[in-house]
Amino acid sequence: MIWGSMETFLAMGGYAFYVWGSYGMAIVLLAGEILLVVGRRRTTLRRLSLTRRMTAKDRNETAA
Amino acid sequence: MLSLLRWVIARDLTLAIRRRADVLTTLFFFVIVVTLFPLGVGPEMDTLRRMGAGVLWVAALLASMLSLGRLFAADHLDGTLEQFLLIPQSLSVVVLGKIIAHWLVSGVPLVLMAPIVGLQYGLSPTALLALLASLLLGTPILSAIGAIGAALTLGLRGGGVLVSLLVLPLYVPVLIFGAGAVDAAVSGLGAEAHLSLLGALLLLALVLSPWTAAVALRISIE
Amino acid sequence: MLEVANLACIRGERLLFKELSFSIRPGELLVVGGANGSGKTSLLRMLCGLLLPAAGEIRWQGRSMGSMRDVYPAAMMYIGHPNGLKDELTGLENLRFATALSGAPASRERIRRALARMGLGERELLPTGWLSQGQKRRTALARLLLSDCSLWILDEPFTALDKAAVELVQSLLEEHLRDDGLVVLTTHQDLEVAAPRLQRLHLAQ
Amino acid sequence: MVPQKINWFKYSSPATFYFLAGKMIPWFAGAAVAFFAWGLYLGFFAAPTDAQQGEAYRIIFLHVPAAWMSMFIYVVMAGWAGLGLVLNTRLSSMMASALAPTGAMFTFLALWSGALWGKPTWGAYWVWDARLTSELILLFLYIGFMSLQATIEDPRRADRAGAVLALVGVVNVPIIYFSVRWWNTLHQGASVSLTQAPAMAAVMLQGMLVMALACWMYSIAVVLARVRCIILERERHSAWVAEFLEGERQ
Repeated sequence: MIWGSMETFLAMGGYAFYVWGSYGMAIVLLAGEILLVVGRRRTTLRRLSLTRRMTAKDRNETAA
Repeated sequence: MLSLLRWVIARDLTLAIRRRADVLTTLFFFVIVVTLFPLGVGPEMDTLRRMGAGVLWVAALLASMLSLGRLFAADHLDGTLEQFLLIPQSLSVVVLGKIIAHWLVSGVPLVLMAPIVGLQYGLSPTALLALLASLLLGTPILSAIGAIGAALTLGLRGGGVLVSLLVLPLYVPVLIFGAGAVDAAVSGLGAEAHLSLLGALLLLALVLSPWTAAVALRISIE
Repeated sequence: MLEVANLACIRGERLLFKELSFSIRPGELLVVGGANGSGKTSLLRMLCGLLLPAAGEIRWQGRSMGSMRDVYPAAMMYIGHPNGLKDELTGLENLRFATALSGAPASRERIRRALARMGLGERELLPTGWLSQGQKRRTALARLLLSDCSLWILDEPFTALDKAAVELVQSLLEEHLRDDGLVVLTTHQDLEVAAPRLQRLHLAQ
Repeated sequence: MVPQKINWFKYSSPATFYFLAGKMIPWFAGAAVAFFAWGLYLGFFAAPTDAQQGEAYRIIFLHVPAAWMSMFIYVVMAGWAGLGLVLNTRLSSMMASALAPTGAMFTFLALWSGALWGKPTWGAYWVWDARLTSELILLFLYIGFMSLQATIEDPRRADRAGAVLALVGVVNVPIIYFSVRWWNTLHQGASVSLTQAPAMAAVMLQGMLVMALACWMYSIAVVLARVRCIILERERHSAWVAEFLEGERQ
């Protein structure tokens, strides 16, 4: 291992702010995008089943 | 085909003459924007002289973009645009005619006004000449590319702002070669290279954008 | 001859109609009825090629409309809800430009006669914006007199027209149908047009 | 009542694709994680320290792949959009709409990491380098595409209008890059520009390629997931969605 210890790895030769700033933003963006897509899927499914139940209920009322 | 082009241009020009206010507002916007910069940057002549071409070109770009709405929106509202889609000849000729009319109404006045306003920036005669030439070649490109943006955002709410978002990135090459032509002329390199590139962009735009805008119109009218 | 085979129309996500088939022969009048929003205007816009149908096919003289970008528009005249007139231009200029763009510009004399026949008399020099709704509609309908299209597609031609104007337009329709023209129109009023063949189409909502 | 699987497929290609994509996502996600791990190992452990730039150069293992992806996704997006416009296939247009946000994200990431790399290397967060400037204009093109599609309610018109804009954009990207490069070399000369990347040791190039592959796998997984949402939203009136929801609830 060329880094020796955790501290030198984290210090990144004095450029910690820049290197971890870039990779940190990458993690934030990637994780953020995943959460957005998963959240969108959940709301879509919830909304679709809600509208389906509504129309089903209306149909029963008109039928009754 | 030529007669159709002449009729479309004649129609749009008569309309523009009937509504002279639109033409003047574009021109006044250009003049006001150009005069604002020295107030913001300070009156030193050498800084103004260096940034003159860029400011004039950006102002011309914004002025012609603001008047893009006039290309199709008015005709869309009163149903005349639909009639254009139903004529036997090709729609791209009609769009080319409207682009030329838009350039005559909103482009040419800018070109004529630019040297006068350029004096505020202390531009030398060679610079003013290069500015005139680059604007003369550049403003029709702005109208042509702008027509695509106007056709895409037809009838959308907030269309004005949206069209600028779509069209400004596409204006970058024209701005670079246009303003660059003036700097090249001033620095003695000569503006031929920039002007010929502008000419090439103009040909490309005149060939491609009428057809693209026609496709976009058919999509937006549906 | 206009034939329509199992046409379907989707606006936004609503299915307006499907499996719609009919055909119109020369001298025939088709009246399209139906409540508002039932797709009357969409059907007309499909017939004139402004709107692509979701399914089905429209044929003019046996050839599919999609392939004939130039022949079909020359034979068809569409007057929609909006009048298609510029308020800043006079009636004369509006009609001159309209006829010029669809091929041959009509002479001023012929336009003046058409406007006179539509009861607009000497108003042709006024900007269209100054005219009343009824007069604007009549100016728009004057285009029917200036074209030799055989197929007329009219969306609510009688709106804002007074009794005399309605009768005038009905006589125009009869004249057109007599010399083998085809007409497709939508209207809410009841219609007394002596058509050689009359077909009614009701779009259920 | 077990919903029969068979008749879902005959409804429309989006239905088929919806389930196909569902099966593929885990594979691409797994590949992305694997490649990221390998790439980061190469970038941080295998690659030696650079003589001039010290450790700061390790940012290129993120910056360059992100820049590649931003260009690559725009071209792919324009391709799908063009396909959707010409063949009138709804699925390809949905794919284009699903690609745009990921492309815009990679463009922003490329600009962000480019700025953080520029500061230690040239002393400034923003450098008017030809490629960085073109990258910024590419971000505007992405935002233009997404806002045009967001403004138009009717999905059919949104697809086709977006397709025209994407195609016009993809024609203009080389012109913009050429003009920006011409403008950059004219004014500053080539003294300050990314083209002087540090000498490409083999392991560095390999690290970048692996990271690019990882970003690609990631993009496919995320885009497939997003396109599934778009399919559900667009096809909510069709029968197969109703049956799917039925099956989903059990």
